[in-house]
Amino acid sequence: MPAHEDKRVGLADAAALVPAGSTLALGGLSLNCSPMAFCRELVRAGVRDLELVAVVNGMGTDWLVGGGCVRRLLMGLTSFEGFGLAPNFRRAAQTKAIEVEEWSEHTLICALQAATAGVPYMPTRAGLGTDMLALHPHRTWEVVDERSGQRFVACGALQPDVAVVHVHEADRRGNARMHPKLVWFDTELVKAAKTVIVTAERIVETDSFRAAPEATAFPSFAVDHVVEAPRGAWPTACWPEYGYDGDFYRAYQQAARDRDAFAAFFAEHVGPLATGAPA
Amino acid sequence: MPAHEDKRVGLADAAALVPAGSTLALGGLSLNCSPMAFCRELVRAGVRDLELVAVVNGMGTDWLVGGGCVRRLLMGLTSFEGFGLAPNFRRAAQTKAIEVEEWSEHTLICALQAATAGVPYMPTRAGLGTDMLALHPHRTWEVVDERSGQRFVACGALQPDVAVVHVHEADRRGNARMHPKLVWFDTELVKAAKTVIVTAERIVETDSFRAAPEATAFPSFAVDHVVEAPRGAWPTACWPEYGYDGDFYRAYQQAARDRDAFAAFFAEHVGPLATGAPA
Amino acid sequence: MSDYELDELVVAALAREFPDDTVAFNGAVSFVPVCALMLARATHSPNLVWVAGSIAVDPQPTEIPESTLVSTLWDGATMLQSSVADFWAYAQSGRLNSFCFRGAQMDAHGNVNNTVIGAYDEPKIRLPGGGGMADLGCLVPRIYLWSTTHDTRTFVERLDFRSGLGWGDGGDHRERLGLSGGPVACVTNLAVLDFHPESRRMRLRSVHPGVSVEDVVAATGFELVIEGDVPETPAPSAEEVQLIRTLDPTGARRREFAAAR
Amino acid sequence: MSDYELDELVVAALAREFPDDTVAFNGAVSFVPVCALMLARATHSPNLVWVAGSIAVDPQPTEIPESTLVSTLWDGATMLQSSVADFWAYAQSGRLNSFCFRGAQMDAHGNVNNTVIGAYDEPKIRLPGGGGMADLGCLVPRIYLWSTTHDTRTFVERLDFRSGLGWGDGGDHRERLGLSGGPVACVTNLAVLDFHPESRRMRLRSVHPGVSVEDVVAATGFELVIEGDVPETPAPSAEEVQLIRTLDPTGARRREFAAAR
Repeated sequence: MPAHEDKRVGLADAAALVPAGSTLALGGLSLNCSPMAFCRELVRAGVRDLELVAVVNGMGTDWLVGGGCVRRLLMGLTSFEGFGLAPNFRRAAQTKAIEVEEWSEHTLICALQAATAGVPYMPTRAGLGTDMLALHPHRTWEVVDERSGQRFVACGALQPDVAVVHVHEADRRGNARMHPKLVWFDTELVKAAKTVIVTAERIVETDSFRAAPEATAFPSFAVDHVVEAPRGAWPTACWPEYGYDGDFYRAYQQAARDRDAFAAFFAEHVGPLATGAPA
Repeated sequence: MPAHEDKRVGLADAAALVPAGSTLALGGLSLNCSPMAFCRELVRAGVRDLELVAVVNGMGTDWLVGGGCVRRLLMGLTSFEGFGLAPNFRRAAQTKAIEVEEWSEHTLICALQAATAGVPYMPTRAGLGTDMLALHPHRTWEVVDERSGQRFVACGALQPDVAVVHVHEADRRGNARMHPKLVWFDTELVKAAKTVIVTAERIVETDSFRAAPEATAFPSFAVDHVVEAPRGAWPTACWPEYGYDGDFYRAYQQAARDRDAFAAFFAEHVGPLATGAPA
Repeated sequence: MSDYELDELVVAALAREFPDDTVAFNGAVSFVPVCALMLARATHSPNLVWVAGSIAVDPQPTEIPESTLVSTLWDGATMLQSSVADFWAYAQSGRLNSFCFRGAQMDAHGNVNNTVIGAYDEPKIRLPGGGGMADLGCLVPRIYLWSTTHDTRTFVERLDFRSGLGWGDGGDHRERLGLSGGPVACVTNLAVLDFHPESRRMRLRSVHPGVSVEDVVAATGFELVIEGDVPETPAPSAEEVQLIRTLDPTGARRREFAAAR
Repeated sequence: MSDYELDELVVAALAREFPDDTVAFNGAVSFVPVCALMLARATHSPNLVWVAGSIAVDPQPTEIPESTLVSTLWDGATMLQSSVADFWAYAQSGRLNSFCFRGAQMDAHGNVNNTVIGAYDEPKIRLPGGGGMADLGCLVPRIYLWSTTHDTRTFVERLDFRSGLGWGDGGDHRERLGLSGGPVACVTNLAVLDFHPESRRMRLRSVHPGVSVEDVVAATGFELVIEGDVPETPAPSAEEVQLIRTLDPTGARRREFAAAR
């Protein structure tokens, strides 16, 4: 019996933990710290039919959609912000190459929290009076509380098969952290998913977690697999170690104006662009 | 108009923010970091008829009960742990001088979270099959979800009028922190209460929060009043600055064996022992 | 416009809407609101708390980058809010009391669409999505709207999709849903608008220098409430203009004007 | 008992119940379980993760203080879990899979009372309260019970109050409530017990050295399941005894034996 379980795996082996048809939750927040090396690996592995949960994302979603990996997208916001709209996402949505299930930040989080808590739904006032609820009445529905008469939205439990998040450092046992600890949506994904994969800029010794235990973001027992992925968030930011790569975002958008040019650009930087999701 | 609102008040003025009949939520965890100076001030001010919410507490609850401040106690656990049972609490419960509403840690937290979220209840599997639910059917009740058939406990929204927590450092604007950041129940109290009072070992300049923003536990906008209270958690611990005072716990228990001795001991260290809650 | 640009006028007009007890946070692609919040804090509302990207409390950034959700905005913050659960708690409890919306479409009651143009299932244009709009429209008591494209494509009689709730169907609709507050004002490239206190329909409060009431009416796809004489939006002061240029030295605010369709 | 004390036998017997995939946390006044978890980790279950006081992940304390919820236990931890919301999430999702209960009363199905002796409204003795028992009995799949007062006052036919759920009314009661797992074992000062897989009634698995089956039956207020010959609980090894004395040098574990009513 080993002294401590070693949860390290290579990027390709980690990608193989996401079979076709899985529900995959993608970490990160807009231009910040998405597990991009992992997304690229999924595109290259030709994974198909994912149900992708990406609360506020951009490039990661666009790569997976462009790679033809996605069947359905559950999202709050998909954007490159000041760099414009996500081109693969936009085209795929407009050509119905993917099914887009529009949620909102908080209702998605509530649905994840319901799964975590093992209850049928989480209640919230968010979403009342919007057109969002009618898009997925099997997953979000309005309730009038019998006792108080108060209305709320019930967000049905949504459990990802796999969550992938990117961090600065992890040890082989699965302890993981960012500097500073900015976990945002990632915590909710990690808590909810059946299987949790962490990609890390570097693997460090467990003792370095013992030296600063208040900095740890995810405890070993919450993480199933650890992948060493230096610059694994690129072109999103892994602040303060590196910022988002604005040049890449601009070049991506420039290339996206022409389909052939974009296929070459995408192949070079990501992987094969799927015909089902033309740029 | 002042450059920045100054939220500092004295201990006596802060205690006056808790009128008779209020629902007061008390921070801390067992022997750790309760706002004890504040509790002592409430006893000395002779506050009455509180509905006290104390999730896992001991000495703070025992002081307030001994001082005759409490009409009803909502609690998960009231204990001095290795130092024995809380004597005022025990006697007051056994003589029905106070009404004890037994909850559990998680159901109390769920009830606070429902208030925070502005929803009628939070669902949880916690408490199913126990005798606790029947004690407060107006606040916790069993639901069978229509869609899934799954049972859960609905924890009705519980909003404290006032929450009081103790921290290492605060600034005059209400920013507050512990070293290390161990907020535990306190966060849930702070988020839920109408009025939030922070007692702090010391008041520091706002710049020191800007120098280490990831260490901040409660943002200025979450805190209404700040009280400087050096050693304000004594005899509970304010780790790592001071530990719990084991000698005091032992002396308290020793004194509690004799009613007259205890009244003198209590008067010396806390305030007048109420006749309604004999030691 | 001589001593100031349109973007500065819009920023200054929005900034004036934020009272001193504002605790605001910003979402994605919110260059104008970020600029306006910083301006308000530097002028008439010194106690205003701005939470950058819902993460960094009271930051003091030196410039605004290509995203309003990134670390460049977090410099000098008193807190980095790591927990999305804590953030949403404060948004739900009303401690965070203000948020700014912008949409590809807005209707007379301040409801907003940022999801699709066309039918949801057959979109002509797929937009980035509502993000937190569907949440915050319900939860945050003071919603401020802004637009840099005041025209009949943006200000429409009927939204293609209601991503974010404003005053809903108007009147007491929010109360009936159990929601408090609602949109306060709407600042555009043409005018400042608010909402009639009973019908909750958009009302013309002032027109920007050089813009006529008729211009605004023509640029609006629904009927505006117009009561009596409509004054002119005060121009930004020299101090305001100077502050805007200092707070946003790279002119991030102009991205939204450039991005006008 | 020559080379070991009763408390060491109980600690060692409880420790043996924890398999290598245990992720356990402890509550208040849990000296015996804390000691047993450290022993298991140091012997047959090196991958066992113990979260001290639900806060400190995998700590390496040098002694056990008067509380099992305080900082002395947190030395050397890999994480200080600040968020009660995160903690409960892991307890609810099953990532934290093990917890130990002790009660003033226990019944045949492993339900526990730590609330009152007597009627709730007319308590003879007000106990400290269930704490997290009412939660964790439902949420955590592996519950371990322990008692240092195996007598008919503790092991009763009917609880005065059900603070924490064990196997409920027995049989498939937990399944009917939609709950998984349940109590695994019960280690006392007289014996080790588990639960019959169908009736979910307490079953005598072994008696401690010097204790007879009849002694246990006489000390138990409900009918035990007894199948065939009941073996003797293995004594702790010299290594285990040595480890216990090293891990708990001040003998905090003995507080629970001293506190026996």
